[in-house]
Amino acid sequence: MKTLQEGKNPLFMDPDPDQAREFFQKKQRAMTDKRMTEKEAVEKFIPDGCYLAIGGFGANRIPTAILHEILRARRKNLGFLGHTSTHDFQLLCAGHCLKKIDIAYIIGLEARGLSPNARRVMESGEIEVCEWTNYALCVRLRAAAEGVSFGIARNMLGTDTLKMSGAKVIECPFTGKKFVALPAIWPDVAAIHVHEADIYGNCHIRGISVADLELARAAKRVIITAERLVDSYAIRINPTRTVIPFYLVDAVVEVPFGSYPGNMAYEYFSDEAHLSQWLTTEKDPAEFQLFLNKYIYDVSSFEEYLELCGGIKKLKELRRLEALVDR
Amino acid sequence: MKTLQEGKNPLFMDPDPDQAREFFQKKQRAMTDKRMTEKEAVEKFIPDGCYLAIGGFGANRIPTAILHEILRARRKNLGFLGHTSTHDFQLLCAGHCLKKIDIAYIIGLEARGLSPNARRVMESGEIEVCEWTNYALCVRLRAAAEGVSFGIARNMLGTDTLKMSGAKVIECPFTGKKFVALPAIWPDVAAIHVHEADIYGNCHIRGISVADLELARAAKRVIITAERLVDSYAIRINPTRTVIPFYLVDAVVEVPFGSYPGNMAYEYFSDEAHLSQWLTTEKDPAEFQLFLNKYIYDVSSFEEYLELCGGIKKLKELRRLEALVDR
Amino acid sequence: MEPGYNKIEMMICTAARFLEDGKTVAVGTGAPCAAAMLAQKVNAPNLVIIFEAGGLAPLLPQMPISVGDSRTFFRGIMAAGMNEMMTTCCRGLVDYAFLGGAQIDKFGNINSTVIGDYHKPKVRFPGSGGANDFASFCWQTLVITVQNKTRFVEKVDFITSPGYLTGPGEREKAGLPAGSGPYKIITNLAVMGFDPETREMMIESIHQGVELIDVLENSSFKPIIPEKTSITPPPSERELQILRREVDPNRYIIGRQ
Amino acid sequence: MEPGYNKIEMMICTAARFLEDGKTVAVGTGAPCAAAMLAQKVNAPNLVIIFEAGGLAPLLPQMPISVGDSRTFFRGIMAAGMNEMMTTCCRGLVDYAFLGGAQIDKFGNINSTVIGDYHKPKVRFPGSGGANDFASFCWQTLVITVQNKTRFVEKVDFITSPGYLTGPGEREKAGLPAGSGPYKIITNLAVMGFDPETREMMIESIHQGVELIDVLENSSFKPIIPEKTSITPPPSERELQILRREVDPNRYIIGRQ
Repeated sequence: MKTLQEGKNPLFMDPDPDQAREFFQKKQRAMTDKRMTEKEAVEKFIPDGCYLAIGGFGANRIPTAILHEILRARRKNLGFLGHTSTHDFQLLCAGHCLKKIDIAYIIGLEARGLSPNARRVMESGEIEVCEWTNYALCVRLRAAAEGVSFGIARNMLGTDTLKMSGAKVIECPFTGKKFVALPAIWPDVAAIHVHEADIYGNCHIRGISVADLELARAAKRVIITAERLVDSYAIRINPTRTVIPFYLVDAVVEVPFGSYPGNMAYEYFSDEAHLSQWLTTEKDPAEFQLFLNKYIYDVSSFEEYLELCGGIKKLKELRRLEALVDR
Repeated sequence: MKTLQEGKNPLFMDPDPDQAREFFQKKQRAMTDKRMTEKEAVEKFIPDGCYLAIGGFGANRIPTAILHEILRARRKNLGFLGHTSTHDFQLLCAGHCLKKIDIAYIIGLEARGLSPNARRVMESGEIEVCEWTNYALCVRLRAAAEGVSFGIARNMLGTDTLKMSGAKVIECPFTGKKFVALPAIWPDVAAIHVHEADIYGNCHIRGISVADLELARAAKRVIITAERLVDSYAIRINPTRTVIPFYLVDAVVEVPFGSYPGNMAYEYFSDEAHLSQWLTTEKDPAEFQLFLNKYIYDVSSFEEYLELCGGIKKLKELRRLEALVDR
Repeated sequence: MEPGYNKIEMMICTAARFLEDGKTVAVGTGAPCAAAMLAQKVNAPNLVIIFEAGGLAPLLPQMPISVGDSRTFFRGIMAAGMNEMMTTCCRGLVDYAFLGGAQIDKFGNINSTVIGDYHKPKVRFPGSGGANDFASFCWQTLVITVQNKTRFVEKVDFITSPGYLTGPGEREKAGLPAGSGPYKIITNLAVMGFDPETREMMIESIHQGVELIDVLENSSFKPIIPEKTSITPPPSERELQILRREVDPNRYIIGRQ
Repeated sequence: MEPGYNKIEMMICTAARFLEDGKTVAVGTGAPCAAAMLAQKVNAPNLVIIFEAGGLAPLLPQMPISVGDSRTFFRGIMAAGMNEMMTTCCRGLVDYAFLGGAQIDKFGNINSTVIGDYHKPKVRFPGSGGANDFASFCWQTLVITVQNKTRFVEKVDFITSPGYLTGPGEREKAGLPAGSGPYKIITNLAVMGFDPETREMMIESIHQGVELIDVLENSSFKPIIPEKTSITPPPSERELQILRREVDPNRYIIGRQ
């Protein structure tokens, strides 16, 4: 197939669907109890050098407990896929965990401003980057979920974003029109936070799913953190609601308030004061190190982190904000 | 782009996304009351010669009222997309409405047996056929829903199904592997039966969605028939449930028991006795004509058809069957 | 002496045994579905059943009439859509495809489209439905079919769904996913596998009360006959009881003759 | 005399007027979102707001902090995913893209990736996010940005999101959907459109109290100056009141200076 133009940056992962099929052929399909702690999940499924993707949208419905655990376990040289990655990216930069990244949006925390530390890390050159757009990454995951080696779209055309990507421009065999071919990507592991899961990994999500349904299908291993575990009758009574079925999932970790300090739709709003503290403290590297020690490295569990940040009183306040009861 | 092999059959619809974009640019986006009768919907949106697609799965969640109305309006020369099309196809063959069809499964009614009349029609040569598979048609609709001119898959390869399709075999620009390129299809109009809709066309479906989410997005016009209309607060209170948003929809028709004699999940089971009567009566063309007159042509509304078939008593029985309360 | 079961019961019980516990299977309605239900109740409680229209792992209260009816997701794990189920197959997560068919040839190619010339068919059948997709994407294809000379043919009139096409390596050459293909053909007379070298159909076992000559006379091609053919173990009392009482109490499938 | 509004308020009120009733708009957080909210409350009650992470047509109780936070689908019509919203844009169902940006050039190309060389950047910005997608797929792109010589440049250091690229016909030549492109650039000084012939930025109206020379001195390229430039109508009392009381009562956006 003739390639009309191609991005200059390398692909970090093999887009061959047969390597993925070979893996999935051996993946367990039986419904077994997959509960474990976040520590066990990171030990088992996120080794140094593996390629990771994080669900949610930066500071919304993110698996914070897994991210903290990755830092505590001092994981290094990770690959990373980030469409709009904000607090998740900030955390991984804080731990200097990353080596090569496929990204669309980094450094920023949207309306909150930019992360000084993530910017330092990015400008230091310690991380290899391949440029994409949010939809381009969505198409790459979707193609993997479809078991094919590429998907097509009409974005990035004519721009430097395309030049600094790993995409190729091809011609449609039916219309002769140009399309960007986006290579499928099967991350080694994905961590996704959901509202409810049963012990087998069947999941419910309320509100937007971002690109997590594609991600759960593309990733070779899936770690689920859930606000709460539910009986599997809660799954079977309304199978229309299941968005991630058990056979995709390798680990189920119950983590109430697991997206904190991020927003969890219908549960709690983001802790803007705490996120703002991150951005402020990052300005001074020495102070930031103490901050990281206090909130992550010297902390033994996610529950302890929640307590440090204000415990139940704070969480009640964030619930009220989410539900807008105090307007 | 080099084509390695191609199907012999013609494409009935233009796979150019820009012709579709031009149409969609002008399509109304405002939330307006779209209620009308099935007669008005067919008059307005299903002219002779247009290309039609039907939602559901043959005799499950089908818009029977629209199909009957198409017969009564004596529509001719329609195009048709049928993945597993069973009772819907049987109806359109009974009315000799079809001219050219993209199909994966026709004539049969699954475990119930084959339709003698649909087989006669198909063997008469009056309909031009292009061969596909269920997933191939799903990919074609999905590609249209994505606003691109083709999608890829690894089915049909090596078979006569491919030879008698309109697909092309291409090579992946990343892996060099072969894929089937399936041309996008934007049907002129789709009719889809759902559980609930508001007057603007926001829809809920319970249970499997088959390929209807892709279809609602691919079709230029969408006619919704709904078991019941709901207040739009019922939509906004849980936006996660919305599967078809209002701006895709052109007509909303309230039709309780609208999938009868087909199955409607969580509502009523299929009327196997009535469907069996169809298959039996079709054996004798003269008798079949009387049957059609009685149940469709001489009937003024879908309600009248329901009454003819046993009315509330029958519908109660089908509800009980669906809920399995009499086991 | 007549055996205490009919040929449909024999086929279903035999087929069920090939479905391993903890595996995934995509099924069509009728006999394949009955076999999967039976397997769940006898030898494979954790068998995950997938339906092409979107139903996943239901607690099947009865055999579905349609692969898209509400039974296919009754108390199921997921009620999704065709894209979800088919792409699950595409990714290599589905072990078995379980199909029927009007004609089959020695390479396991299946015809469910036309008998005679495509443009002027003697008989028009439904076409692929999802069969071609399943036979392309799932790792191993099983077929349940009654065997006779018009069904077991040297060359099918139309390859609807791919077997090994024209021989070894041809699936991969055509672009189909590596390592997939026909696995077992379960007929009323025998169980056939495929020779790993030639990819031709090979007798694996002959049903009790059936002779080799019956198998050969009911096929237009000559399947490979191994040095020693075994006898298919007949259905057990337990299998028959569960099939008759729980799987198909109304004899929709097992009552067909 | 100082006007009774600041430049951010001026930009938001001006931008809001370009959003027609009954149209669809894909927005970023901050000023674009505030403008869309204001338009809904003043001149376009049936404006449909789309968020890239999956939110559709919320009854926005306050301005979202993130285009993926729960406000983006609060009492919304649909809470779907990125694929749903982006493909809606791909199909041509979204009229406006409403973006910000670090640099913009005379053809409306936007840079939000790097200042300086890509590999050794002076400054690294977030990158495209969904901006390139919106600017590629939506029919008309609007940009709200403060204007100065480092932001309004002859050639952007990096084209993150496409404007008219290097001139007329170049979008179509690159393969972007026909008929799409930049529409209005709303700055603190003026409103710019694009010359239909050359696709270069063209002054449409200059804000009250601003001189042509201010507009020219705050741009590194020279925009086309039409024979007659009009004055941008200033914000009305009603617009300002709604903006201050209902859209941004906490002055998150309009309080920035």
